[in-house]
Formats: sequence, structure tokens, C-alpha cells
Amino acid sequence: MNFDPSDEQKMLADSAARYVRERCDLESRRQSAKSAEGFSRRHWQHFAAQGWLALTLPDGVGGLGLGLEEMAVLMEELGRGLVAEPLVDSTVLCGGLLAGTTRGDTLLPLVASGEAILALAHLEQGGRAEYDCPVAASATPDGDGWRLHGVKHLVCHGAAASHLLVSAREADAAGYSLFAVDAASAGISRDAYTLIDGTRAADIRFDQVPVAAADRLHGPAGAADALGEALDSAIVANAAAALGAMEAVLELTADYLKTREQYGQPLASFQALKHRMAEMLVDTEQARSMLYCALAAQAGGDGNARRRAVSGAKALIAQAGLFVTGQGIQLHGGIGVTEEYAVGHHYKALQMFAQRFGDTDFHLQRRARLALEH
Amino acid sequence: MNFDPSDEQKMLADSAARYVRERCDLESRRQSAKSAEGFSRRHWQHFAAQGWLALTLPDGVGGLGLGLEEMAVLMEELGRGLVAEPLVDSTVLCGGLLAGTTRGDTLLPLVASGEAILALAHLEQGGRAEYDCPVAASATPDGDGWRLHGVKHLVCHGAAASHLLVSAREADAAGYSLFAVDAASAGISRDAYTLIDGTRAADIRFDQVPVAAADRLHGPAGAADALGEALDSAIVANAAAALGAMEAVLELTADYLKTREQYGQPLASFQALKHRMAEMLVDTEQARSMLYCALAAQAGGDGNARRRAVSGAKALIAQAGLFVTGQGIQLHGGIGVTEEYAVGHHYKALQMFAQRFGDTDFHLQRRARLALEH
Amino acid sequence: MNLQLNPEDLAFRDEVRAFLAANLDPAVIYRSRTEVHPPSEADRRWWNSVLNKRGWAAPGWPQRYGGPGWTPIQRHIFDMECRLAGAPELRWQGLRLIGPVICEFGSEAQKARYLPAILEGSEQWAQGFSEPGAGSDLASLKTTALLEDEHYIVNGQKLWTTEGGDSEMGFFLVRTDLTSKHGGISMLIIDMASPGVTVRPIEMINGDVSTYEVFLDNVRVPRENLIGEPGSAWTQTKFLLNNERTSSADIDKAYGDLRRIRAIASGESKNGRPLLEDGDFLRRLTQLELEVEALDWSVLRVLCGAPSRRPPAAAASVLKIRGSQLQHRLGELAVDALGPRSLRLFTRDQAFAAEPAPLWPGYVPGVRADQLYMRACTIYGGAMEVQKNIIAKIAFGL
Amino acid sequence: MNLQLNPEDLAFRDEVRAFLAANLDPAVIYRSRTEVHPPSEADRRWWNSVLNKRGWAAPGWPQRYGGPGWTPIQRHIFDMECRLAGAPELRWQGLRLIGPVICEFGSEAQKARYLPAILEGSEQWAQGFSEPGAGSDLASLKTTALLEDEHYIVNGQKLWTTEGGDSEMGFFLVRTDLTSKHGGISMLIIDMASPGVTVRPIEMINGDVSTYEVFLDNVRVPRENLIGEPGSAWTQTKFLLNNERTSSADIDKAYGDLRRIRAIASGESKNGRPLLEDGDFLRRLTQLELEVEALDWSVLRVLCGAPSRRPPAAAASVLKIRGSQLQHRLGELAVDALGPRSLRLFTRDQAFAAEPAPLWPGYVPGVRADQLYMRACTIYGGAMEVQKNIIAKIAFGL
Repeated sequence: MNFDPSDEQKMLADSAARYVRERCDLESRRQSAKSAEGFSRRHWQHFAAQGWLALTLPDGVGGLGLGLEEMAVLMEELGRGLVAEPLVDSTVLCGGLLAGTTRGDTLLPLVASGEAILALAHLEQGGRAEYDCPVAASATPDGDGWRLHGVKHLVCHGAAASHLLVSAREADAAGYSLFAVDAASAGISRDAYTLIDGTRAADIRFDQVPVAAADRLHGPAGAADALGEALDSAIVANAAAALGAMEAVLELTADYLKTREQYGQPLASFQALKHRMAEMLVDTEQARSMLYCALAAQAGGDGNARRRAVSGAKALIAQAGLFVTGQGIQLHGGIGVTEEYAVGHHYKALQMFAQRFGDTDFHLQRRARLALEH
Repeated sequence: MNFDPSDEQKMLADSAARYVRERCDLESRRQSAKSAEGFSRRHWQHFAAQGWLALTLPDGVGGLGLGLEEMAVLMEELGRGLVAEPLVDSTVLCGGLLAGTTRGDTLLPLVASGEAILALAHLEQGGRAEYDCPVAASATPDGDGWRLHGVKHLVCHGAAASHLLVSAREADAAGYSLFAVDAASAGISRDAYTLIDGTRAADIRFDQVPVAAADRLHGPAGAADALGEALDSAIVANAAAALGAMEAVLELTADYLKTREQYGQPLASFQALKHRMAEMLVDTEQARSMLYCALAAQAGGDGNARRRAVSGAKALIAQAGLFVTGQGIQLHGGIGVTEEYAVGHHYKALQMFAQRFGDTDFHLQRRARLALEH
Repeated sequence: MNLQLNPEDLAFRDEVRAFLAANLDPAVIYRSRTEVHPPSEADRRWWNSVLNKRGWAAPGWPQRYGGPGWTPIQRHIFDMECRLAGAPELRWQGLRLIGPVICEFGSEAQKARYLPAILEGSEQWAQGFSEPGAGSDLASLKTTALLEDEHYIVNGQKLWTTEGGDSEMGFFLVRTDLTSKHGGISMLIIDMASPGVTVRPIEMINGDVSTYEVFLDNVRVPRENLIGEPGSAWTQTKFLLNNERTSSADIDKAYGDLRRIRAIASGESKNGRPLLEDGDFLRRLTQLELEVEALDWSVLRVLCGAPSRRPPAAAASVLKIRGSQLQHRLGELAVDALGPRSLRLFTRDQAFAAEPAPLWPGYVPGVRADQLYMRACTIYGGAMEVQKNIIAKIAFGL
Repeated sequence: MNLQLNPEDLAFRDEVRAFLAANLDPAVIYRSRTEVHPPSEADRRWWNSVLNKRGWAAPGWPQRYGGPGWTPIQRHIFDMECRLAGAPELRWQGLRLIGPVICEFGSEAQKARYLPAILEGSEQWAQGFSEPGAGSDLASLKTTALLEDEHYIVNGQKLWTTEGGDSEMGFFLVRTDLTSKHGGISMLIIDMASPGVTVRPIEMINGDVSTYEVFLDNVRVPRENLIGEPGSAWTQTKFLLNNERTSSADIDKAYGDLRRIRAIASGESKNGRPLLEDGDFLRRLTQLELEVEALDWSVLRVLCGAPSRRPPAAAASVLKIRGSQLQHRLGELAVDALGPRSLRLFTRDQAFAAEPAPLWPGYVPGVRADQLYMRACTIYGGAMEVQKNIIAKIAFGL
């Protein structure tokens, strides 16, 4: 067992860290968050050029075929820089669902090059967690293909997406199936809005949208498992970004305490604030350990162990992240509650992490259930 | 609305405070805890002489007919002094069950004078909370009277008790009934042991114990409600003692911080410790407010409101008390974990409060259930 | 000891309820209950004048200046009923902060000039206390006001001036005597339209602007705008804070939040059952309901001057600490009750314009903005850490 | 990066498991799993010699002094397997503290005299570091050892000498040079049977005696009992603590506690169902299982020298803080799982003598004594507050 990054992982981390240092200042982050798509196409081009979009995609279809460990190394650095680009959604989550499918052979190269941006259109009204949300959207056979009908909710980057991965029920099938749909198809209407971190999401109406036979990625038998596995991977990648945000907040806050004064003393001299920083580090280290735990289970290959570890990591890292970034705000004082300092943006990034792909209650219960079965 | 104690309540508090100051030092408390009965007969005589045992008992049967407010005033002061005597069990809990019964007319005067000590024999194997624990002990008719058969568990002061209030099922009755039994009756065997605060409890076997018709205090129709009401009162009285313990710990700890040094500075100069004290006060004040809330509901007369408030007070005061006394130990350092300092004894008193008569989970759930019905 | 509300108070509550039911329409109630920051300025001005006609605009003022002469308990009941009924929040800077100060320390001319407009809500006030680098620490104020032919020339910079951009008037702490280190601080009334006053809006974490930076550049202020004697601002500030012993508990907002959380939990479902019946959720809600109830009793104890082993100022800090902790936890529970929907940010105007729809029920807008904004409540009005210092000192002599 | 245990480690674990299964009988396992404080002295001495015969008594020692030459990961696996199998705890003072110090700094005579008896467990050791008024603060030690015709005359008083009453030997921090304020502290080996050594048992909150006050009154100690050079105790103490980077996490006890809690929750029932299926309980248990798992990975990171932005000493304090917090919460959950039964206090001898019965299942004795005693774990070995000071300083330069 060893935790030392490979040379490749080191290079990946260094180049990401350099990019964040040189190009991801808060001002440009605030601007891109206010832009129509909610992220920066300039960053997106860079990600593509660096091969970051291809990282986890299979080789042969434009991917580098690297694993989640590499993705975690990359995302931790990007998380420090408040990355807003749909890297994980498009490549890890949707790319994972496309891998090994016929449609993937044509679409994945575009994902790797950044020309295509993929978004998952799965949640519907009344759904809370992607793992177990009800699906009412329907897929009815039409010639060799299908027609999709229904309304999808809270599709992250749904407005910018070039393609949507849509869950829909086939008549009298138990589960749902997954389809890849060109977002420009006739019958698709999108209602976009802004999330707390600037991400654009959309509610998307599908009105008898025609899709070809090859666009059916997974049938009722396998779709839920495939999605569960892709979600687990996306959570691990996002958890690494969350950890990066926590590390950034530790540094920002320690620096702030050293530079500001109150009652004629530097804030750094107040024991209560020092101890808060110590508590924040304890939680950050716990979060990092849970990330390793999830990465180990991913590599281990036992599906149930992976699900247990990922749910555990999701729950604990969300708890730790909200504490660390929330206390980062507290230790900054008033300015921490403004958009003008980074700490509040990190806090909102952690709120996103905590609520997406199943909240803490959901994952604690999933973990407990799996542990009892275990 | 006003919170000022009446002159009578003031006098009661003063005389109790004086007695605690003058007679309830830690050494004698430790000795009585190690004595056979686990409490001090000398204190018990004093309580009787002061009329404290008669406080909540109905007048006409040797009682003073005062309310829970007076009992709370008294118990807060006694709680500061780590009272170990079965005051609440004998007079509030069991006395409350006897009030208004024929048997009470003869027995209550002995309770008021301290000659009789009553204990509730209700819990059985598998039972967790007195409010809803299963009762398997049986009461079979025998002439005019009954014969009790079964095993009771964790009877507090069960060894010292002169009389036991026993729950038992009558053939094909829905609930249980309550009987008053002379602890010296043939067929009763007691197995005594020590609890964490020195209280002696016992497992008590009833082997066809004969009881007279008049010893049946409450039948299946009313026993559970009567017990529920008596338990609610006992919880409020014990909550006041718990609050007294918390106040004592605040004082002990503040004094300790002022007198001890570390790294050449008085402990009182460390901000982290000051802030801990502040947090302890915030919780103590919250506990006091919940005590008022419960007392108000008791006086209000609406049974459901009373049950909601008492469960709320039980849960919050137990949480606050374990935090305050636990941190009292922490701030004392090593000596806090020994029997030689009072703070650890207060912590154990709060552990008793937290576990007796339904734990925090039970009362949070009871509160939630009652609120939904409400 | 009598722990029940007396009949007069119960009758008073019914009177207030009837008045509220008669004067609030659903649109106003909806906007109030979004709890966005800042709330609708128009609603507040309107509600201010409605209450003023009824003589209820300034419960805290002496009767001779227009106060209704209520007991502390009645003021508490009034605030609570207003919040629960969905009444607009009033502008506290004028009615609760500077108004009473002018009543107590102001000149007759100042009373005549300012009090009526505060009661009517026709003039809104901003507080200029904090400065960059002096958050909870007033001793290090730098803004100066130097006398020059019957005018104070004011120079300096204020931070966290809530609603400074929507205010006609402001009251500022300024140094009128540079010779004394701790003294020499005065309270000065400044017309926000004066030349040299500029405000910079500060975008808050909730995406709205509720507070401003105020730059004072050679602002000429008539000498008569000084309140009381020069250098007497400490007295006035202490008086002002003493008026507000219990308001920092934010108890009526806490009850309002509980109402909103129950509304959400009745509308949302989890594992096919109403969220309100989910065990984990119910435990968290019950815990918070209990702590809010305890806080309410803590407020009542202060209002009734209940006996205490600790000085009253300690009680105020205790209320502030637990009250703001509860604000955080109530916001988190509301957000968790909404689930992923809580990630959509409705700014104030978006919340007001939102039409209830199956995907976006009427209880969604405002929840997240309120949760985010209220992260500030453990910082403003004396940060949590400062409150703990105060308690340790005055309650325990540490 | 390779986050899997390698095949040799898995094989090692099987070897350890087989050895434990072959050598532990139910009575020993029961006594160990009560987790009373102090544990059975007889069991420990017996187990010490059993392990010594196998060559496994001192995993942390250099091989030439009798260590088995395991990797840090293997030592971790060994400790974990021993705990989960219910093996007696060993006396860490000799094997983990002074043993390695003697190996590193001791004279050949000292090595020959003391190491074999430590390996065999025939001589138990006590640590004399803390003094009244100097808990976590060694700089203010007062005990003196002054040289007089080839003997040190030792005078002073030590506090929190764990198992001082059951120890043949002790290692003490003493001042051999009164002229220097911070230096002049030496580590001295004292035979606890020496004239002038008296111990006072201290009754702990769990009703047992596991620690002592030690009075040293003109105790004559041969000069050769000094370890290394006079005044070199700082070096030796730092070395001793560095050996124990990860042990303060108490990770194997945490896993043992989880095992016990699951056993209780399978035996107890609530609302007619096994407690293990109760929602509230399961949530608390799951939370703790996760945090223990995270702590385990934190330990593995330190053992493997994983890269970190912070100095290693910070990691040790992080482990100590989270580990001891978890000890508190594990104890509370175990107690809550037992319900009112947890109120019965079984002292060590009562726990060992207890016969399982329907009213008192075998998992009851020891739970409360352990929970009460472990309140001390946030105090001993560097109190929580001290650990936080350390982290702030070395991790953040605060």
C-alpha cells in the first residue's frame, strides 16, 4: 500500500495547479458565472487541449483510459480554483454511461475534444436522489427507434449541453432505459435558470422526441446499475474537488487571520480562532481519508464495497466540507458573506456537492442498508 | 406572567441551600454512596423534619399539598448538593400514584414522615422506558385479594424500600394494574446492586405474593395514564435537580479555572476555555427555560401539552446536562475524572437523569408523535 | 411565580390577529414569507404607514412620542403575530435603533423633524457604525467630524451600512475630538443626499444587495444634527443596545422558519411518503422546535425580568448566541427539506416574480437566499466569538 | 498510488488470526472485551509471555533486541487482529514507551538488565512524567534527583502514574541540574520497591483504581540507572513520542467498540424490533462506523508516509483529536444501546465475576465503566486543547 502519486499524477497535479494559479482568479470566475452558459469556454478549450476531458474516457474513442485516481488528482486542484466547467458531468458521469456502447464510439471522441457537452436528464418532479428517483418519462417504439416524452428536472448544464442522456420507461418494463439525444432535436424545449454556484440548470420538456435505435444506451435490465456506477464515479470526482475547496479555504483563512487585526491584536493571536482552524483541519483530513477509502474501493472491484465506500465518502465529505467552508466564512467575518471574497464561493460549491447525487441523509441510509446486507 | 419565586419558595430555596452548604460535603456524599442503602438516613430524617417529603403530597394525609414549582425550587438546590436520597421516587413518583387511593390514606402519612420509602417496581426484562415497557408480571385473583407473580428489573432504591408499587397484568386485561406491596411480604426476594451514582437498585422476584384488594391502586383502565402522569412529574422534579447540578458545575469550573495555572498562565486566561464556559452557560440557560416550559405546561392543565413539554424538557435538559457536566470534567483536567472531585459525580448524576424514565431518543420520538397528533 | 399568559395578553393577541387578518393580502404575505434579503422596500413603507395609522408603528417608543404603551410581553406577542401572519418586516434602523435614541437624547427640534417621518415610514434610516478594520470593535473608529463655521466636516468610510442605498437619512458614529483616544465619539445625523456621500453596493452571498459601503468625503453637516453632547455616543450606543436585549434572539423569525419548514415537509415526499413522516427529518425538526421553544422561554424570562444569577447583559449574549446558531440550523433544515431544488438561487426579484408551478411550488423561492444570507447572523451585531468573550467576562469573571 | 493491501500483508493477517484462534480461550476473551480499566494484570503477564515465545511481544523494537521486523502496516494489522480477537492488552509502558528508549539510548548493562524482563512481561513498568500542577506541561517539573556518592537522591511527587501500584519498575523525569530552567531534565529508572517510594491509589470515576500518585522521599537510585547523558530527557521523550505517532488514534479499540455496539444492538430490542434496525440508532452507528473507517485510513496514511501539506507532527495531533472524540461518542452510543441497564456500574472485579443471565447478558459488564473511564482520553496524553494549539502552530503558523 502506498499513497505516493505516480510521475504522471504529479505532472497532472502540477499543470492543473499552475493553470488555477495563473488563470482562475476570482474575478473571471464571477464573470463566467454571470455569463449565459455559467462557465468559461476559454477554460473548456484549455481542458480539452490538456486532455483533461479525455482523461477517464476509454482509449480507442479519443480517451486516455486513465482511472479515477488521476481524475481525483486533477479535480482536487481544479476544486481549489472553483472550477465551474461541466468536466465531471460530461466526461465522468455521461462519458461513463456512453463507454462501451455503439453510440459511444461516435460521440465519445467529441466529448474528449470538448466539441460535445453531455448532461444527464434524469430527475423528474418529486425526485430527490438520482439513485432512486421515480421516472415517468416514456419511450415508445417508433419504427426502428423510439419517441421520448416527458419532463426532466434540474438538468445541470442542461442549457449548454449539446447532447442529453435521458432516462425513460418502455411500456411495461420494470425499470427505465437510457437514451442519448441530440439537444437540438425537434420537440425539446428547455427552461434554464441559475444555481447558487452559477451553474445553469434547466427543466427540459421532451415532446415525442424521435431517437434512433442506436441511441438507446442501456435497456431496463442494465440502465439503473450503469447509472449507479457512473454516479458513484462522478461523486468521487466531485469529492476530490470538494476536498480542494476545503484546502483552499484552510489557506485563505489562515492567511486572513495573520493579516487582520481586532482590538489591536492580530486575529491570529486569538486562541478560539486558532482552535477553530485546528478543528477545520481535523475534518479536512478526515475528508481526505474518506476520498482514499472511496478510491481504494473503486479500484478493488467489489461493487457492494464500492457503493458502501462512495456513500460513506459522500456523507462525510459533505459534512466536513460544509463545516470547514462555513467556518471559513465565520473566521473571515462580514466579508466572508459577500461575493467579493472566494470563501463564500467555496461554501456554495460545497452546498452543491452536498445536495447533488443524493444528500447526506440518503447516503447514510444507503450505506446503512448496504452494511446490513453485507 | 412572572418568574419571581413566592416568599414561601424563597424560604424553601434558602433552607435547602443552607443545608447543602453546611451538611452535604463531597466526603459524606461518597461515604453514603458506599453505605449499604446508598444514601444517608441522617439526610432523610432532615428532609422529613423539614417537610420536604410531604411537599407534594395531598394535605389531609400528612402532605403540604404544594405543587411541582415548589418541588422544582427544592430539587434545584438539592441537585447542587448531589442529593442521593429517594425523595422524588418515594414522594413525587410513588406518592403521586397513591394520591386519591384508599391505600394512600394509610400509607401516604408514612411517606410524608419518612417512615415509609416507596419504590416503583415496573420495568422488566426487555423494557427500556417506563412509559411503554412490556409488563409480563401477573396478578391473579385470590379471595378478595390478589397474588402477584413475576420479576421486576432495575428497581431504584428497591433494597431500601419499605413498600413497592408493582405493575402486573390481570387475566385477559388489555393494560396492567398497579399494586402497593409491603416489601417484607412473603415471596419477595431482592437482588441488589449499585448504580453509577451510588443508588442501590434491585431485581425483585415476586413469587405468588399475596396482596389485599385495597392494595390495588389503579386498574387496567387507568394505571398507564396514572403512571404516565406520575412519571411526567418525577421527570420535572429530577430535571430541576439536573439543573442544579449544571449550575454547580458552572461555579466549580469557573473557580477552578481561576485558581489553576498551565504554562505559567492562569487557566482563566485561555480564550478557548473561556468560550467553553460561555457555551456551557448557553446550554444551562436553555435547560432552565425548558424547565419553566414544563412547569408552565404542568400548571396549564392540558394533558397533551404537558406530555409534549415534559418530553421536550427531558430531552433538552439531558443533552445540555451531559454537555455541561462533561465539559466541566474536561476543563478540570485529570482530577475531573476522579472520585475525589465533585464534577465527576455531577456528570454521573446527569447520566442517571438521561437514562431514567425514557432516554433522549424516546422522548424526542414521543414529542414528535404528540406534535403530529396535536 | 405565574407562568401563564394573563387574560389581557390573550385578548391583546386576538386583537392583533384580527387586525393582521384584515390588513394583509396574499401577495404581501407571499413576499414577506420568502424572507429574501433585503425585503420589498415598498411593502415595508406601506406597512409602516398602515401601522402608524393604527398607532402601532413604534411599540418600543414612549407613549408621548407615539408609542402604544404596551408591556414587553405585548410587544413580544405583537412581533410574533406579525411574523406568523406574514406581515412585512419594518425598517428597524429608524423604529428600533435611532428613534428611541432621539426620543431620549434628541433636541426638541430633532424630535419634531425626524420622529413623525420615522413613524410614518416616509424616511428610512441607515446605521453608520462599522468601518473597514473595525467590525465589532468601535474603539478603533476613524471617521472624523470636525467643526467648521457651525458645520461638521465629515470624512471617512463606513462598512456594513444595511440598506444604505435605500435610505434618506443616516446616523453615524464619528470622532468629533481627535485628542481623546476612547472618548470623542459622537452620533451624527447625516442626510444621505448630502454632497460628498457616496454608497457602494456590496453583493452578498445570496446574490442580492442589502448592505453598502458608505464614503464620506468632506460632507458638510449642520451642527444641530449632532445628538446630545459631543463625545456622548457611548451612552447613546449603550442605551440603543439595551433597548434591543431580546431582539437578537430573532425568535419570531425562528418560529416563521419552523412554519415554512413544516410547509415544505408537507409538500415534499421521500421514499413515497410525506417528508414530514420521515424519521430522520422528524428528529431534526423536533430538536429544532424544542430549542426554539426554549429560546422563546429565555426571551420571556428576560422580558419579565426573571431572577438570574448572572447580570442581564449576559442573558442578551446568550440569546444572541443560541438565536443565531438556530438561524443557521433552521436554514440548513429548510434547504435539506427542499433537496436538490434548494440549489436554484432565486434572487429577490426572481422570488417576487416567481409563479408557483408543479416543479417549483410557492414555498421554494427565498429558502436558499435566506439560508445563505443568514450565514451573516453569527457575524453581525457582535460576532459569536465576541459574545462568548462577553459572557465569560461578565457571567464568570474570566 | 496503490491503495490495496499487498498479498504478503494479507497472508500475514491470516497467520496472526490463526495464532490468535489457537491461543485465546473464551474466559480471557470475555475479560479483555469488558474493556475495564485497569484490565486483568494476570492476563496481560500471561499473554506477554505467550507472545514472547512466538517472538511477537515487541513489534516496535529493532530486530536485534527481539523485534519481529514487521512493517508499520503489519504492526497495524497485528494490533487490530489482537483487539478484534479479544486478546489481552499488553503493558504499553514497558513495551511501547521505555523499551524502545532503552534500545536506543540505554547502556549495554541497562539493555541486558531490563529488556528481557520487558519482553517476557515479568517486570511491569510505570511512567513518572506528570506532576501536580504540571499536566501537559513538562517544563515546570519539580522532582529533583541530586547526585550524592554515586547515587541520585530523588525527591518529589508524580501524578497520573498509570498502574504505578502494579509495577516493579518505573521511569521518571527528574531534574538533575537545578541551575538550568528548561534543560537539566533526565530520565531515571527507579525500582518501585526502593525505600522512600510510596504510591497512593486514585479512585477513578469508573470506581476502579488504574492510576496512582507516587511520592518520592529521599529515594536512593544508583547512578547507572540514568538513561543516556544527564539532561538528555527531552531527546528521549521526543523519541518516545515519535514512536507513538499513530497509537493515540486508538483505532483498534474503536473497531472493538463498534463490534461491541453491534453485539449489544443485536441482543437488545426497541419497539419490539431489534435495536439494530431502529432508524435513529442505525444512523448514529453508521455515522460512527464511517468516522472510524476514515480514522483508519488516516492512520494508514501516516504509517505509509503519505504525502501531506502539513508536517507529520500535525497528523499525530489530528489522529489524537479525532480518535479521542470518537472514543467519547462510541462510549455514549454503547451506553445508549444498553438503555437503563447501562446505569449499573460493574467494577472490574464485578465484571470479571459476572455470570451472563437473561436480565444481564454478557455484553453488559464493562460498557459503562469503559465509557466513564474514557472521559479521560481527551485529557491524558496531551489534552484536546493542547493538541489544537499544536496544530494551529505547526500546520498554520498561528
